Amino acid sequence: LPLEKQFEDFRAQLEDSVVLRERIRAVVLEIESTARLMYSSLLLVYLSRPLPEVLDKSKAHIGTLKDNYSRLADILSECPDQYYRYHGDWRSETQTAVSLLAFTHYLETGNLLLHNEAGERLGLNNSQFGLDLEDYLVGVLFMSNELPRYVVNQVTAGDYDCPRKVLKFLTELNAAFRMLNLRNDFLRKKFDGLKYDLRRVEEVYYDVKIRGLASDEDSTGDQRSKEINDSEVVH
Amino acid sequence: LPLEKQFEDFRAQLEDSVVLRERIRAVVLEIESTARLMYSSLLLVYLSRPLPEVLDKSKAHIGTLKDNYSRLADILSECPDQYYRYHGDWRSETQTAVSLLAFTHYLETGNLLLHNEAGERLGLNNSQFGLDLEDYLVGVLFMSNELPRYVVNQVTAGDYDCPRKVLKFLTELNAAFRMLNLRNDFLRKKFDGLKYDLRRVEEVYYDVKIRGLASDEDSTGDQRSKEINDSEVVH
Amino acid sequence: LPLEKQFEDFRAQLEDSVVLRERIRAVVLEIESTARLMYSSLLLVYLSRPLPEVLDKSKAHIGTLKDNYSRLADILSECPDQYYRYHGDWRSETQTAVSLLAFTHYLETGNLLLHNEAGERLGLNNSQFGLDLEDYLVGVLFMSNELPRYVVNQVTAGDYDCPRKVLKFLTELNAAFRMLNLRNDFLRKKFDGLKYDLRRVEEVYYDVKIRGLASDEDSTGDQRSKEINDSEVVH
Amino acid sequence: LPLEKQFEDFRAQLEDSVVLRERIRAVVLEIESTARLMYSSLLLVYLSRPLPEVLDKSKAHIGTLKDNYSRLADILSECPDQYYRYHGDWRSETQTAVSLLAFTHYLETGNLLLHNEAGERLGLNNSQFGLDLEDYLVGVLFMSNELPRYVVNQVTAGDYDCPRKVLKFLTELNAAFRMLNLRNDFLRKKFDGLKYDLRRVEEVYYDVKIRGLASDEDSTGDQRSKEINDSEVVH
Amino acid sequence: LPLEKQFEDFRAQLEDSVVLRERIRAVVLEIESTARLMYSSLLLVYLSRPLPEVLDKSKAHIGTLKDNYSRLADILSECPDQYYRYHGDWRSETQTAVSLLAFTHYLETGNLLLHNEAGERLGLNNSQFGLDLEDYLVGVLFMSNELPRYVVNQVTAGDYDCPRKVLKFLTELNAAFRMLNLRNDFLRKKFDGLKYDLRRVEEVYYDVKIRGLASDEDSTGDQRSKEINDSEVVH
Amino acid sequence: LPLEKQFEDFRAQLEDSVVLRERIRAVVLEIESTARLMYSSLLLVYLSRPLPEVLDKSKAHIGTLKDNYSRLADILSECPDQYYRYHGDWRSETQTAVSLLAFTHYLETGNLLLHNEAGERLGLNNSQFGLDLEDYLVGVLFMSNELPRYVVNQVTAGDYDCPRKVLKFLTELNAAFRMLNLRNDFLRKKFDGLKYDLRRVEEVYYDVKIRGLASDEDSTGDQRSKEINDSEVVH
Amino acid sequence: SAAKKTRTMTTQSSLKDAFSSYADDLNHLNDKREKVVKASRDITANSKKVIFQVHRISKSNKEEVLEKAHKDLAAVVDQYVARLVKELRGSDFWKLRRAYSPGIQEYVEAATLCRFCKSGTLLNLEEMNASLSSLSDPSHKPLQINILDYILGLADLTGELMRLAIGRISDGELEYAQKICTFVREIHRELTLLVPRMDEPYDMKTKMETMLQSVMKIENACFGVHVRKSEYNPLLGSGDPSYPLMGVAGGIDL
Amino acid sequence: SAAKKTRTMTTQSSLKDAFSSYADDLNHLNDKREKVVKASRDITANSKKVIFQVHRISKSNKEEVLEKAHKDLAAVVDQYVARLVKELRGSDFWKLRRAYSPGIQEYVEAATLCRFCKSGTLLNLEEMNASLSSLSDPSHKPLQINILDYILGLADLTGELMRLAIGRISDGELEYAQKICTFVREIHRELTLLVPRMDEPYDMKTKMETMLQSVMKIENACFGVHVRKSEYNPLLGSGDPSYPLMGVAGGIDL
Ligand SMILES: [Mn+2]
Ligand SMILES: [Mn+2]
Repeated sequence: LPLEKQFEDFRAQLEDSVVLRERIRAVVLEIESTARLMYSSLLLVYLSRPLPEVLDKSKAHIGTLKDNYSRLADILSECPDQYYRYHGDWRSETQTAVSLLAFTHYLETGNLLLHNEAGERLGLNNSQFGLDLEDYLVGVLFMSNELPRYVVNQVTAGDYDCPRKVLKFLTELNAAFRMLNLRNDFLRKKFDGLKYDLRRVEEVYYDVKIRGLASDEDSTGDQRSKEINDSEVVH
Repeated sequence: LPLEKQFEDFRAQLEDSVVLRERIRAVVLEIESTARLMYSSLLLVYLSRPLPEVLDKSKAHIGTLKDNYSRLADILSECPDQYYRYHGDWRSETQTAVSLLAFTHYLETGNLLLHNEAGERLGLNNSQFGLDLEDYLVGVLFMSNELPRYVVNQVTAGDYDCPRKVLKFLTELNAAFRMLNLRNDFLRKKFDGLKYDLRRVEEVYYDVKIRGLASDEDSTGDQRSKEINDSEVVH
Repeated sequence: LPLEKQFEDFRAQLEDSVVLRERIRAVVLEIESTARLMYSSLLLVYLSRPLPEVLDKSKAHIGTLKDNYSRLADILSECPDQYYRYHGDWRSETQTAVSLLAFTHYLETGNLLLHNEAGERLGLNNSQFGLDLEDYLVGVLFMSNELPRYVVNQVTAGDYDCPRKVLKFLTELNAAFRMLNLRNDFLRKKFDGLKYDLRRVEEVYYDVKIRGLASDEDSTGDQRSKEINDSEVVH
Repeated sequence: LPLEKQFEDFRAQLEDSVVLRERIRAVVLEIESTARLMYSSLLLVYLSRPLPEVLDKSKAHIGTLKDNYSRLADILSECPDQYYRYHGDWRSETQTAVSLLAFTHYLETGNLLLHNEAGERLGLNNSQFGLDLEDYLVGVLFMSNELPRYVVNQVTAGDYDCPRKVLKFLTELNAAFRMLNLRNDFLRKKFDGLKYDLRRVEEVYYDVKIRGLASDEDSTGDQRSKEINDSEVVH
Repeated sequence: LPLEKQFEDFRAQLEDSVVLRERIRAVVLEIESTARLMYSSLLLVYLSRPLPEVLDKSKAHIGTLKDNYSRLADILSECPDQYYRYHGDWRSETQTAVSLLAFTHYLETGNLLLHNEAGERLGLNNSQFGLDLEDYLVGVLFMSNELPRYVVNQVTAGDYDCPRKVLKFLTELNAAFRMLNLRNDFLRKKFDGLKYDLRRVEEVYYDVKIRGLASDEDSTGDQRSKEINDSEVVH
Repeated sequence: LPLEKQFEDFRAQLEDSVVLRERIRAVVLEIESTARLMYSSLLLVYLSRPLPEVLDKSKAHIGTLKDNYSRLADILSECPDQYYRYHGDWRSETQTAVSLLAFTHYLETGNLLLHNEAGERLGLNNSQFGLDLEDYLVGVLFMSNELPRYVVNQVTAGDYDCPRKVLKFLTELNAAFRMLNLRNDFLRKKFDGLKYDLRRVEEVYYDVKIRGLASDEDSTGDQRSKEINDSEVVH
Repeated sequence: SAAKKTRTMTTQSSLKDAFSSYADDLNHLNDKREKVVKASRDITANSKKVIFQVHRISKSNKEEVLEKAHKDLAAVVDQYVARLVKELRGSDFWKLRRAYSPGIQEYVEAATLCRFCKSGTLLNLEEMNASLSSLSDPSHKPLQINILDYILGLADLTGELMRLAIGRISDGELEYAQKICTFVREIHRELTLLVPRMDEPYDMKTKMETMLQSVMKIENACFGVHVRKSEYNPLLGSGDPSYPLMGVAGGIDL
Repeated sequence: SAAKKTRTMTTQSSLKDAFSSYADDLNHLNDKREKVVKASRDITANSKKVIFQVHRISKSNKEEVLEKAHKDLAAVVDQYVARLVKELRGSDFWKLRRAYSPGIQEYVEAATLCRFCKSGTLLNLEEMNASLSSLSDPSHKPLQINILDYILGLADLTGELMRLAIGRISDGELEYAQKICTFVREIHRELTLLVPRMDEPYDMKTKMETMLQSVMKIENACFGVHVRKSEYNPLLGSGDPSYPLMGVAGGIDL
């Protein structure tokens, strides 16, 4: 009876897929939980904890994240070529994880965490199980949403140099994103939000500058312009 | 400037993906259009046109469908391992195509079109670009939604033997599906619909039987039971 | 002061447009009210009133409708070429009006009210102020939604021949609509609904037929098939 | 068969309309893309790049825009009198384009780009294919949304005279818009936003003034009052 | 740090609840699976398998169900008085289980399985972990939805006495349900469905009766009418 | 035919209500237009026009407003006791009108326009057609939203005494509003805004004070503090 | 500036007094609204019970059942509507309408259902309001159910009539079902004309769609009975247009 | 078949008895739910009044205002929560949770707000529950506010604290505002970790977003104060880090 035979087969296949999904779900729940702890550590930056302590606490979770992703990779290695079949199951958690890594990295270095660096940190840089580009970009934009809050609180804590630096960073980031030709999708919508982050930081910088509180080393305007210059102009 | 360099790269990648998607979209529109014509052909069966004629007209479109899918496969062969990344773009059209093939096959043979047969007809049975199992199953259930209508119209046209045959087919199909352990998703929801198709066909069979219109050859009940018996009982 | 001068101008233009819109609104409210009365007259068909009386009452409103549209045309003749600018303001009321005219026409003649006939009845058949094609088609589909109810009640009232006739009509209509290549919009969605109307009427016809209540003159199946034949097959 | 004949006709008409829309869509995508590049050029003004350079870069795109609109006009000339039927398809892109032209013009001249000037620049000033008045007005308001950001960044960069000038401009613009009797629609909503732009610029001007940073040439208050005087009082 | 301490506590408590929920979920999945198998067994009745065999197969699952519920009770005994906190997690599966038990019971005895009987069968009749009354009632109505299908298939298979019995049963059940004051909720909606089940069974009964197929063995009818009268009596 | 008769009646009554509403709408449009002109007059205060002139221009509209409301009262006197049935139709315009009256009054007297005074000015103080208390309160809060802007512009124009006076006024107003128990509605949301208005005015006050720009004429300050204490006292 | 100071002081205290009185007014209104909402909930719950009571009707117990329903309905009026009237006393009916409208609509549904079952007619708004006029003490204006709540209640009534009709068919009362069908069709037709004139036409449009579904459910049930009847009459060899088959107590010996 | 008949009769009457008892149970449950809903509405309304009372606080009337707030809060417990406890008596707290949860959440909001204003600390769930244990008569289990309602109430508390903070800044109580800011940040941070463990994480997510908005409103206000202070201190030619400028009664002679 071919019909019965065939469905016998289907049962096995679907069962496998269900089991796989359950296993993925378990790991994703852990990723979510780790990310939440990491976010909670980063929030200490607003509670007047010294930056090194905050970074230590935050970076302590990166190892766990990497372990989580390595388990995810193991699971998916059983079904080669199906990365994108299950991608939706861990997508949003990965975007969050990237945003936390990128914020930590920014706090530490003042630079953007690059795609391959993010992949490395999560153990996602082999060709079979990599960090999806759009997920990385969304994660970066999630991070930029946090920066206006950061700037405001830094100034309140007496760090008057912060707005200038963040403004420079966001301006570069904005210019970089403008190079991309985004479709009308989630990524595009998130990018439109970057404009508001930038505007808010400009306002904070203005508030500091007009009161003569900004440090004087720069003439940031010019500098900001110079740096952006090329990338902006090209196309 | 690593940031700029990186985004230069991103631009290229995203551009490629947009172009690919546009190409996929073009083929999918053709699949949809072919399916629409094939459905029009099949509709003739409700108008009591001779079956061979209907089948001829319907099967004439299968070649076109296969061509369409072969073009789709060519496009996707350029980005190996990303089948499931773009799968959502042709998913629902493929389910419709399967349902049309399966209906045609049922009309011709009284049997269910098997997974590999469906894949073959669409040229989707190589390992790189296959017919997704769930799409096949959804397609089969789409077809079963059509059967009550078929039965009603056949009886109206005086074919009193049809309900018994379709009932037997749907009963088997139902038993087969009951073997599967479905998740709470679209497929499951569609399967729940099968119950109503079955019920409706039972009602029509009842109408015919109680009025003494059904042919007497069988003792369908027993037979139906016997056939189902094993598959139903096993698990 | 060119700015001031310019806005002086704008004020006049916008004022004109506001006034125009208010005038359109007044007429559209009357169209809606007339259509509602006409629908209410048609509902008498379910309250066992003789068909001629129902038709008389219904057709009594057509003159009013035509007057309404003639006033609308007068208003729009003041701003040539802007028909489609304000089209949205009377669109849905016109679709309803068409559906009522088409139902009345079907009750009277058993045929479909054609596009130009509908335009004529509403005085909308000059080239400046015509009946938009999509509005006509939506109106026709609105009418088809009413037919299952009509068939059910006709049978209850003892008219066993009605299902066959309506089925034939809807089958033709369905075949005709299948010729169109509809975009994925409101019209397409409405057309998808036609399938359910057709199915419901098939069921009613079945209920009558299986009980031997249908009149015997025909062998509708064949006939239905023959009529549809050509149009269905062409593409 | 009048029904079949009629639908044959319909098919042709709808097909034409679909094709037209696809062609419009292609041009509109290009308008959007050109506008995006032009906006990128204008953004350099926030980076304190020399104004002439910014204006040059920005104005370089106007020719492309004009070409785009000329192609749009060609397409629409094939279906005379249906401008407003398809108007919605390019509406929002045109508003953006106007806002960019108006911002460029303001930066260059300190004046408002007038309706006919805007139309000219886009090649939209013939009577068949003009620049819709409401689109123009919305575009102007889009531009005014950009001005507070401009002022904040100019002050940060040390240009303390900018707030006074922009305030004067926005005050005039506000007075001009107050002359219009707007309906409760998108335009009205956008106009309500102008109030907030004005308020923000007043705040910046205040910040500069109270700190003695504003240049002293004026006695802006009076002047501002005098200029507005008449237009404000008349009605 | 009392605040931190308190939240530490909350986290632990909520974590316990999450763990509990996962454990509940595991059991509920088994209940669902058992119910599915039991339903498969009961489906054999539509295939005219001998009743004793069907009942045996079906009742074989009751023990498993009871075990499942006993495990559920064990889990919930760890958090006394929180039955209704987690009730939503097994609610719908319990309604299904009740419906299967009630159908089995009806097939065996021709009577309704009462609330306490159902609770007993599932081991749900102690005061700590009981069978929610509304779940029981919904389960009963689920069962009644199955009866028209049962009747139709029984008649098709030649059991002409079945409609009379089921009709009597459903009439009583309907009278019983009418004693309840329901809120406008799911239960009431389900109860509305009972009326349609009743009507369908009546129709089959008269189909059989009018054709002289029903056996004449008793005159329960009159009695039934009498009995109903009592149950109808208002309380 | 009592049913038809009753509905005939209803139709007449509802028609009356529709007509009434249209008449109300006409008056409300005029109220809106008058309010717009009055607001335009008041805007002159931001342009440093002499206060008496501004007040004259503004108060010139009060008579018109009163006339408008008297016409509204006439209309509503035809349907006694239905004030609140139609209240929603003029609610928001009345709130605006109150805010303009209150602003004018504040500019003239430095005091808050009380509920009964506002009612009087609009001719709304008879018991049949009064000024709804919540509308009055919302109107007052609308006015308070305008005060920060007023203060900023006054200081810019060199009136350094204004912040102190407005601050005193808003402080009292805030204390007064805190006596109310509000629901979680629009009024409460507006009241939340008052806190921000107050803060903004304080900021300006201190800007002026710290720079020694404020005049020293009285020592109302201490008094203010004392007065506030009383009003804060709980009741 | 002593004069000025005095004026300021006066103003300020009048501000305080004024807001103190505003506070009292708002508190009073909110308390009243809260009480009205509670009274409305009671009316809803008890009207619903009356409706369930009506659905206990059968061919043989009609008088009994309806008598109890009428008694219960009278109790709703005497107890709960009376309390609403008391809570509303002296205040503006329209101002608090939103607070009591759901209860009144449900009461309209129950009252009109009872009347239809008893006499097959529509209970008029005037009759309803007349029956309520005795509730309030003569010094106050009596509560008048407004036309909007009446019509909205009527729209819901059709749902209950649909349930009743399906039940009556099962009970063999085909003519009764047919009568309900005609009644509901008439109400549907009449309400169609009122929709755009309602204060909130949008809500009414939604109700009209539900109502049309109800009408069609009754029509489909009547259709089912009819085709069966038409099949049986020939089978029975009888031209008798009566239809004694349906209905448990319908004369066929079971 | 006499035996059979008898059995049938028995069954049938047992069916009637059973449903008659089901009917009683359902009626009883619905009545109780209705009463609980009403009690909950009263708790909500009166807790809201307590919250408004707290917002009447100012630098100089703190004790007075809070004393009254505490008295009012006690009255909410004694009168309205007590009635809820009475209505719930003997029934399952979780089963009727939906009916009383809004009221309890608002009560949590009011009680924790009072405590914070009085002592700057978070009122614990245990303390709250301890204070409620006296309400019920000893034969019944006392009402225990569950952890979910407590947390949901806490989430709303942050909105009130935001209002409080803005007001305190206007009153010159900068340190108080700063303290609120820290407190709210801590609550936000702690709740962040709880979200996925809540019974209905989705609702909580919405509340978290509102809460973050509230936190940022306070932070922005503190930022505004800070930059102004930093500008003035040099202007005043003083290195004094204290900030005597803000606040109406803050020492500057008006
Ligand atoms: Mn109802
Ligand atoms: Mn709150």
